[in-house]
Amino acid sequence: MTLRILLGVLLTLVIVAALGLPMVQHPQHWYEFPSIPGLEEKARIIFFHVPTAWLSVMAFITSMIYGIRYLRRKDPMDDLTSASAAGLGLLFCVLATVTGAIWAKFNWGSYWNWDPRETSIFVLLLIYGAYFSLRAAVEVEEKRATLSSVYSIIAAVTVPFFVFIMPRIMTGLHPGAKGDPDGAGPVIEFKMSLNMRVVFFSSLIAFTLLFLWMLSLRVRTARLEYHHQPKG
Amino acid sequence: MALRLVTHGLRKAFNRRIVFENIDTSVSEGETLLIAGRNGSGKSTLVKILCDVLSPSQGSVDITGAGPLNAFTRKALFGLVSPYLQLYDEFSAMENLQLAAALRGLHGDARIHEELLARVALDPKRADPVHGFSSGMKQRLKYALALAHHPRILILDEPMSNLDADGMTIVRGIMTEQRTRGILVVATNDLSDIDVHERKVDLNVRA
Amino acid sequence: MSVRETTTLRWIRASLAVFLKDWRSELRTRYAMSALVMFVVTTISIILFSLGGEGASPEVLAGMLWVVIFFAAMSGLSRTFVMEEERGTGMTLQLLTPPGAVFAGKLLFNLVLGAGLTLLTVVLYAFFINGFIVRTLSIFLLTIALGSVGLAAASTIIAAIIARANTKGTLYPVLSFPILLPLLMTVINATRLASDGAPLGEAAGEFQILISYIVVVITVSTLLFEYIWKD
Amino acid sequence: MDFLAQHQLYIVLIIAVGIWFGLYIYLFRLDGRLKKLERDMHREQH
Repeated sequence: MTLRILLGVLLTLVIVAALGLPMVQHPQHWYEFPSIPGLEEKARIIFFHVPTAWLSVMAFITSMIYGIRYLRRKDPMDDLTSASAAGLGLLFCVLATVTGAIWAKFNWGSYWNWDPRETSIFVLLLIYGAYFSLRAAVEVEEKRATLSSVYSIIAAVTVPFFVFIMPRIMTGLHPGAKGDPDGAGPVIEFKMSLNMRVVFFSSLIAFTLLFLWMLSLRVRTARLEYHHQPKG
Repeated sequence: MALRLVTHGLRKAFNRRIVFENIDTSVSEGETLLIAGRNGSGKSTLVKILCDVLSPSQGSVDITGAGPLNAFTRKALFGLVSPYLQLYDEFSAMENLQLAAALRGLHGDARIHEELLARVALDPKRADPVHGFSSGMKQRLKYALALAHHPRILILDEPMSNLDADGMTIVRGIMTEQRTRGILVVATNDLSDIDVHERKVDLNVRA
Repeated sequence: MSVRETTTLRWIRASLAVFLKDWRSELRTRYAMSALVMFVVTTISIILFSLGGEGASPEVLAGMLWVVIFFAAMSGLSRTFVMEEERGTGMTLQLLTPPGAVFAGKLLFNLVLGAGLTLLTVVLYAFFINGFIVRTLSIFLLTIALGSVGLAAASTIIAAIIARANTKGTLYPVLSFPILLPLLMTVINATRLASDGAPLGEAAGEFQILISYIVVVITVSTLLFEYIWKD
Repeated sequence: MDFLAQHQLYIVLIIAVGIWFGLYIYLFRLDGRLKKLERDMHREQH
């Protein structure tokens, strides 16, 4: 209960700080963000866009882990968790894609540029889509659980290959990609002042908590449904 | 130590619909287990679980007295005749027998295969592709396939289906012989199929 | 010692039996082959018509080659499992032989089918599509070889999944595409390097990715196949 | 009005906070209702 209230307060603070704190050329006070030439106010997306993208990956991994657990123990609850995580993953994946695309239109001039990170999120969307098409196609529960667990594991082992493939094939627009004039590095290092970092990591934590809460709600709903269905 | 097939608390459910549960039974060498039950009572499901082509939702099937078992020797214990066991019908009867032996990781012995086909009165058709066979002939070929590796546990699901009087006589002979050298399991709803049984699982009781 | 040896022998014999059964059955029924050949011929002729005598850049043509191969594979490589499921012989196989042998045999069959399909596509493509040039043959041949192995490896396990899902192949491309995308992107890039005449060393990274992809996919498939195969 | 036109960001902020509150209240109530259902279910079983 306390955790839930803490989450409520934390995310409210994050939203207010991320959108409310002023951006100035030369920050003098702790509450002022530095303004990055060429980005200005548009830089604020990082507080929301990155956490959603992070969650779509987290959900994908969660789904795979529960898939493995299902195969080992054959407990239907593991499959419910796996599917619930995938459902949330799809939601956050769509959010990350849409927010990213709108932002890209304003900053890079077009909604979609096939930059490495855009391609990766597209692949993730495809995998989620395939996962749910597979689930929809199988009627027997045990079979559906087994097949979709296996699929999520296979998908999860092939996705990391993109990390090696992307830089060989395309130059990126996202910070930290090959061709960034300020040098390559993880996205988090990207020209963030201390106060931005605090807000950014608080946002990551808050979104992760939100994900866990939503996941537990979904799993509990699914469990109730599962026990409520007549056995016959 | 004599061969023994034991089931512990078998339960099978599809989509949470329970087919059967708490099946505890055992059968030893020289005995016959009868699985009785009307259509849809789960006879075939139980048979599939016994010969390890379907996993139970709960419980286990244990085999004792068969020595150490690996992926192949475990499968080699069982011979199965059943309506849902399909043959490769682009191949001939002999080819099916050879294929089955090779799939078990064995060298097929053509002479034994010919003898078997003679026993089920299929030897004139040994080189014909199976898709031209009548359903009774296919049933006979399934007997040849089930017996080719001298299984210690012979499981017959609806043993007499599609057979004529001659075929039934052959099958009765096979059942008598199996009783002397191993375990016989028969699943049927026609009790006239089988005259001796020491153990019985009645799936009607539950329903 | 001798027990172990015979067990290994039995594995080899059983896997080969699965492969040979599929192979002889294929020769008798032409179940997958005719569809594959027709698919390749049709797709290449459509590309010819749409180019209409005009050339396209080598980059585009390198990509198109793999489009043909991918979709042809999607039309044929699932047959080996779908056929068992359609005819109900899956249970016969389960009764007779361990899952590992089934997977090894089916994988071998798909490797052969995949290699044949890639070879056919490449020959027809090189013959009919004018602008398609390969300057570094070594890169091209390695790419073709590794690409067809990777394609067969990934599509075999997906084929096993869709055969169990009773969807008769409609889901096959949907499930395969995200899994095959890393492979496709790499082989397309490598083919492009071959067209550009890059030295062999330049494609070393691509080959590393392809080889590790093949190793990972085959290992994971082998571990997971048993769960799919047994109900 | 003039203030808002100059500070469009505050409108965005208000909308964002509004959406978050809406979601939060929804999740909170869902949580409560689930708890009640779970209690009922538990009692049924025992």
